[in-house]
Amino acid sequence: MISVSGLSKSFKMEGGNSVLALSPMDHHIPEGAFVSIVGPSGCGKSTFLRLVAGLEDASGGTIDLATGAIRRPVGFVFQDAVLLPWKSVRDNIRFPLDTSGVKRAAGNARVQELIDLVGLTGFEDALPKQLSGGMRQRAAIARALADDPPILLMDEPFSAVDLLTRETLNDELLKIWQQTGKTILLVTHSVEEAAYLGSEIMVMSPRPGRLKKTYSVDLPYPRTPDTKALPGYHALVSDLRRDLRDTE
Amino acid sequence: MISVSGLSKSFKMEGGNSVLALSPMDHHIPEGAFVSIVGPSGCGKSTFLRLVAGLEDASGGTIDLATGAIRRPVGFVFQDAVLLPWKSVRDNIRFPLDTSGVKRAAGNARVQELIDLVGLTGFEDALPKQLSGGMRQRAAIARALADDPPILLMDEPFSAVDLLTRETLNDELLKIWQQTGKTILLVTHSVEEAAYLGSEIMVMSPRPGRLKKTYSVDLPYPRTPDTKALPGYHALVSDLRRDLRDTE
Amino acid sequence: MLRVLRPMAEYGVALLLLIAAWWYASGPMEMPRYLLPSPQATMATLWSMLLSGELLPHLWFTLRNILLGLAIGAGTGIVGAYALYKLPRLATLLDGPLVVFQTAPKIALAPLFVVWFGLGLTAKLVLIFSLVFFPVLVGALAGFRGIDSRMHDIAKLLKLNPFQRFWRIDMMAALPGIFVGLKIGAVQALVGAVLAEWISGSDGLGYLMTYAGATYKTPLLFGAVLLTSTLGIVLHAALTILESRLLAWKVQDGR
Amino acid sequence: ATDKVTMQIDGAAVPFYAPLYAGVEQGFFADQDIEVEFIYAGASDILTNIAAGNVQFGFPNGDAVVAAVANGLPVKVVHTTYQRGIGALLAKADSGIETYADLKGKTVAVSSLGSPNYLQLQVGLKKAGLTLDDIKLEVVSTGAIVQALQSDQVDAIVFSELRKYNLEGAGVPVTMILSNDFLPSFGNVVVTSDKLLASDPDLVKRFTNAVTASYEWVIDGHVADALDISFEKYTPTWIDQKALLTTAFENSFVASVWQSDLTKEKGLGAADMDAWQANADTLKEYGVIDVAPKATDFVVDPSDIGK
Amino acid sequence: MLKRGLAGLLLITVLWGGGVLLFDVPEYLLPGPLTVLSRLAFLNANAGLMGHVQVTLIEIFWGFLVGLLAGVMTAVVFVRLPITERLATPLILLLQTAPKIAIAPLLLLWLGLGPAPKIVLIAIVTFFPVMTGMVSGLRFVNKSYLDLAQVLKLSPWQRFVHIELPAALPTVFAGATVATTLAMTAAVIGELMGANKGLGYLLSAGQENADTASVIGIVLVLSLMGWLFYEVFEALRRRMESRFSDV
Ligand SMILES: Nc1ncnc2c1ncn2[C@@H]1O[C@H](COP(=O)(O)OP(=O)(O)OP(=O)(O)O)[C@@H](O)[C@H]1O
Ligand SMILES: Nc1ncnc2c1ncn2[C@@H]1O[C@H](COP(=O)(O)OP(=O)(O)OP(=O)(O)O)[C@@H](O)[C@H]1O
Ligand SMILES: [Mg+2]
Ligand SMILES: [Mg+2]
Repeated sequence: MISVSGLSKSFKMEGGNSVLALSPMDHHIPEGAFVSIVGPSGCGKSTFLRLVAGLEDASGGTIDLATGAIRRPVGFVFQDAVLLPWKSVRDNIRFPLDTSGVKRAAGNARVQELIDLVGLTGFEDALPKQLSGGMRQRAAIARALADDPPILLMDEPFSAVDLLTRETLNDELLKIWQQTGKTILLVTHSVEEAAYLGSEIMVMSPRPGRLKKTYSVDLPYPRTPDTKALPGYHALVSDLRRDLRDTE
Repeated sequence: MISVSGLSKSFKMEGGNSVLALSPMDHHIPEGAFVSIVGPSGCGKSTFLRLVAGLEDASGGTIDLATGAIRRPVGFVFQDAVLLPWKSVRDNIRFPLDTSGVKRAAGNARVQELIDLVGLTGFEDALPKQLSGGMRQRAAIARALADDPPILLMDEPFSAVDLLTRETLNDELLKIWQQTGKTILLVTHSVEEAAYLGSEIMVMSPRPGRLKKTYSVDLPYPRTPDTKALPGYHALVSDLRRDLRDTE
Repeated sequence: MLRVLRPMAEYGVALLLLIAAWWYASGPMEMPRYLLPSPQATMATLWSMLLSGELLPHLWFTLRNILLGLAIGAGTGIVGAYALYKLPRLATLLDGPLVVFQTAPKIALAPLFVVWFGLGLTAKLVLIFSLVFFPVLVGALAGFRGIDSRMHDIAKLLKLNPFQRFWRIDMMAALPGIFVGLKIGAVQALVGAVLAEWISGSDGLGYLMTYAGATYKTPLLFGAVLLTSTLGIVLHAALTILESRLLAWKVQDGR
Repeated sequence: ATDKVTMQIDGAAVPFYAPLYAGVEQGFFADQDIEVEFIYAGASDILTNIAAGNVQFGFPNGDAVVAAVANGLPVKVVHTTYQRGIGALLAKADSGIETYADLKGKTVAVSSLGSPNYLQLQVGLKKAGLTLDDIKLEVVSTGAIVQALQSDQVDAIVFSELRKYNLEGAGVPVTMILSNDFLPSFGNVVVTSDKLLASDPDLVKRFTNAVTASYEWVIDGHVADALDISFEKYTPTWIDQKALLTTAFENSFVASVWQSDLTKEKGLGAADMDAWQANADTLKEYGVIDVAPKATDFVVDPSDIGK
Repeated sequence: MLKRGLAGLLLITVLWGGGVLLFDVPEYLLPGPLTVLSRLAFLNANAGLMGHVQVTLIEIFWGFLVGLLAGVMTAVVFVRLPITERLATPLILLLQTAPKIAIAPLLLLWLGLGPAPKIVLIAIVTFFPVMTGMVSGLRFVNKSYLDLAQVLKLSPWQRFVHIELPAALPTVFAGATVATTLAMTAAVIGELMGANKGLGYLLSAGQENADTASVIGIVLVLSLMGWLFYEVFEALRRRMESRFSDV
């Protein structure tokens, strides 16, 4: 459960005036929800995720994650990968495990599984600078999944990834979500992806960034490529498209 | 005109063995073409663009840009923005002008025009770190356009940008292209975008990266949202999709 | 303004604390005067020298040498680092001699510098230069070598000429490293200036120290040491302020 | 039991201290149940270290001691080893400088404006009817002052007369005017702290006995032996200058530095209180020190130790 | 590594020897390489050069180690608690700029006559460059990496080892490289202020004798020692950097 009340964030700019990146927002995300977040560039999506992860201090309001005493409540896929340049792909992915005391042997199996999942087999020992943009992003996704956090925050995880990989990863993510009951927040610019994945969709709008609308998606699970043939899916996609078109 | 013959590139990896990022490729891109490049992640798209721009040395083969004595034949939009972190948005966009001796006043007007075009009005004085991911990419697009190079190389320029902005920028790019007759090479993961924009489409495939197929697109210009209703467009999109699905 | 004033106030507080500890050691703790004069005596000595007009010429002499030496050393250090960075061949050849030249203890060579370069300003500047050059070189080299390769892509794409590339990209990107070198270099310049005056001449804070040391004028000795350190602190603070100005884009918000 | 003490010597290990080295090797210190270790530093550091209790004995020059005492350092001279000063004006023989009067218009170097040599220069000039304004004064540190004369950067230096032998060894004939001739002072003397003298006069006494015995042995025809001991263990780099050093020892040290009329009467290290007082008064007169200490307050004749 | 350095050194030596011959430089100003070498051989045979080298090396090793660790740790504290930096900086600069010879009697008073004051002196001078490099490295760590650290709720120690240290390595090594060279000077100063062993002691004996060949010879030995230290450090840096290089 993620409970957000009165949450706002403004950034100081040069010269003293400030930008309101997120105007006060109240929202409640039930445990186990899969929330897709869409909205135009600069509307505060990343800021919202970073606030939830505790990476920014809120200018106002509160967030309650209700994850109890878990050390790492959230996993985060950053918008720009953020791999440690001095570690190989394998070591980057294993990093969350290494730093929480998981045994090497146990970790290795898990890491190899993830590497295969994101299609980086053969690049285990490559350094981040030796990867393509999409490969870096996939490594970052694998890292976020490594230690199985109850909440997963993903900031445009698939934007640099090709169609096929994207679809595969979409389905994998759905499977993981259904198996584990994680709460997932995923930012995307693709309304199709938002509709296909989300149990709920947050539409945000800019200047100042705020929550414009939320959809509860009642497309059935498990979702499969067949879902995309459902009329409800198409209706939702065109609703979302319209929401994004009229920026007031 | 970009003439590529026998072009290949391999990267050395730790331990001495090397990755063939691009296996020998022959291709001829006529002057004034708009080439969309699609292909799975890691298939060598970025590498190809970087070779064309002269940012990497080829392992074999040659590239001939035939731009004569022009000092800066290519503009480049990098996959991950790459703004100078110490310069404001305005100064970043003006950088190509400043370094080619354009007068401040003349430059200013041009720069403001570009800032408006990419929708960064109001953020002229912000530093890169104060921008959202999409805003950074838009600033990078504006910079590449600033000094009006005859060849424009764009590596997933719109991947971090929302739907609406993306469509606007697509149309702007088409307009610029038609008005100036630039040669444009654009990498994208969206087959719709590839089909909508390109006069020609290169489909690449991985392991090792190579040119799998080229399409000559005969959809009429100027392209407008109506183009997306043409049967030819849909046929092309599904062809491309199929090409990308069967990795051999 | 406040951003500048606050650190200055804190530096001031630190100095006051230091002087308080000093006062305690020389007063209540009764450290003998020839080991540690009281701050009052030290200040009184400085004050009377200031009033008699003796102090400022010494202070200025040292300060001028420091600034001159620092400027020359830093300039050549940065340019040298850039040359080594751009010409790796040169770097491989010059690495050894440079380090050997640098590790040669200047205190041992200082008397020879006097013999080689005469009794005037040259020998002093050579000494300061020899101390400043290397830290700046090494710091700048680390800075240049650490430049994000994507910055080079931009330079290459825009076909920047070497001059533009140096000023507009490489210098900016290497600034953190350069400042590391400059801060160490500034301290070294100070040490060098004092050492030079120690070896020859009858001007400057270093000279005052030798004179005071030889004649057991410990208040003057400590006064001169204190002034030297104050110069060091001012120099360091100026560099820090400059650094935070020039590197504002790099310093993280909220840290 | 044997007392372990440290003696800090002015400058560096040089053969001029051969009698002390010989004293150790010949067992004169052991005879007194003393085991001594020598370390080196500048005169003012030595005196500070003695006052602070870092070392038990020091071997600085006499003027430094007077200045230290005048500035309140609790130290005492317990053995006036060098009966006279060894400061001297040195100039190249071909410079035409024969007397202080010849210095007019010349460049003269001293090692510090706080040094006794500077004072000697002033007094010498005054006696010749000149002032500091008539010459060009340079300050050059110990490590460079001889080379500065050698390379003609300066015309003359006021420094230790012992450098005459260095210069002549390097083939540079020099003229020399001894400062002691017009200004009484003292070269190296044994110094200890007030505290040690009060708390363990016996140790101090034994130490001075050992020093006296060492110097006596050298004076009694063992210059060459002492130098050999020094070369062997303490100052090997000087071995090629043995001839010069022997001359220096015989002509200066044995002849007139270590011995005087007074020592013939009272033994080596005897304190000429009047000379000490004259020295202190002159230092005061020329403003090197603010108050002239009383010689009897800080100089002790070895024969009076413990009395 | 060593080979190319030697090539450069050989070049300098030839220039030096040639210059001395060509301009007929008198020996008291600048003796030629051969004179210096034979003087060193003499020192080795008669003055136990190696023993002095060993004494100095050991002092440098310990002093450098202490200075390095202190510098790194202080930097961490400074960056975590910026106020400590501003409070301690004046004291640190005082220690750095106060002529070591002026504080020597105090050091002897507190630490005795043995190697301790020399080691402390070396530690003092090596401390500053290392600290400065580390502070800069830490301060300019890419913000994204710190975000990652926070998401992974790394302990301060984990954050230091896995993120801050690797990110700060280039500037720390720059500082440490400078520190190796400063350590040489400090060792000499330490031995000048009261010793009867070590290269500084030999050096002062040479100066006293106006023995330029000895002075230059000993300076050369010290430089070569410094160069060795430097090469060890460079090798380390290269190894670390190839693992930790940014982007
Ligand atoms: N560190 C910062 N300092 C100042 N302003 C900031 C900072 N980070 C974000 N902003 C501003 O906050 C607003 C929202 O940014 P945010 O990154 O949340 O957008 P976004 O919705 O993620 O956009 P995108 O889709 O382009 O990534 C933007 O106007 C941006 O300029
Ligand atoms: N600097 C490098 N060193 C080593 N290998 C590299 C380097 N740059 C790219 N590669 C390798 O070359 C191959 C092609 O990379 P490239 O960046 O061209 O892919 P891409 O088609 O742009 O992929 P994406 O869509 O993910 O950006 C990849 O396997 C990558 O690992
Ligand atoms: Mg974002
Ligand atoms: Mg790419």
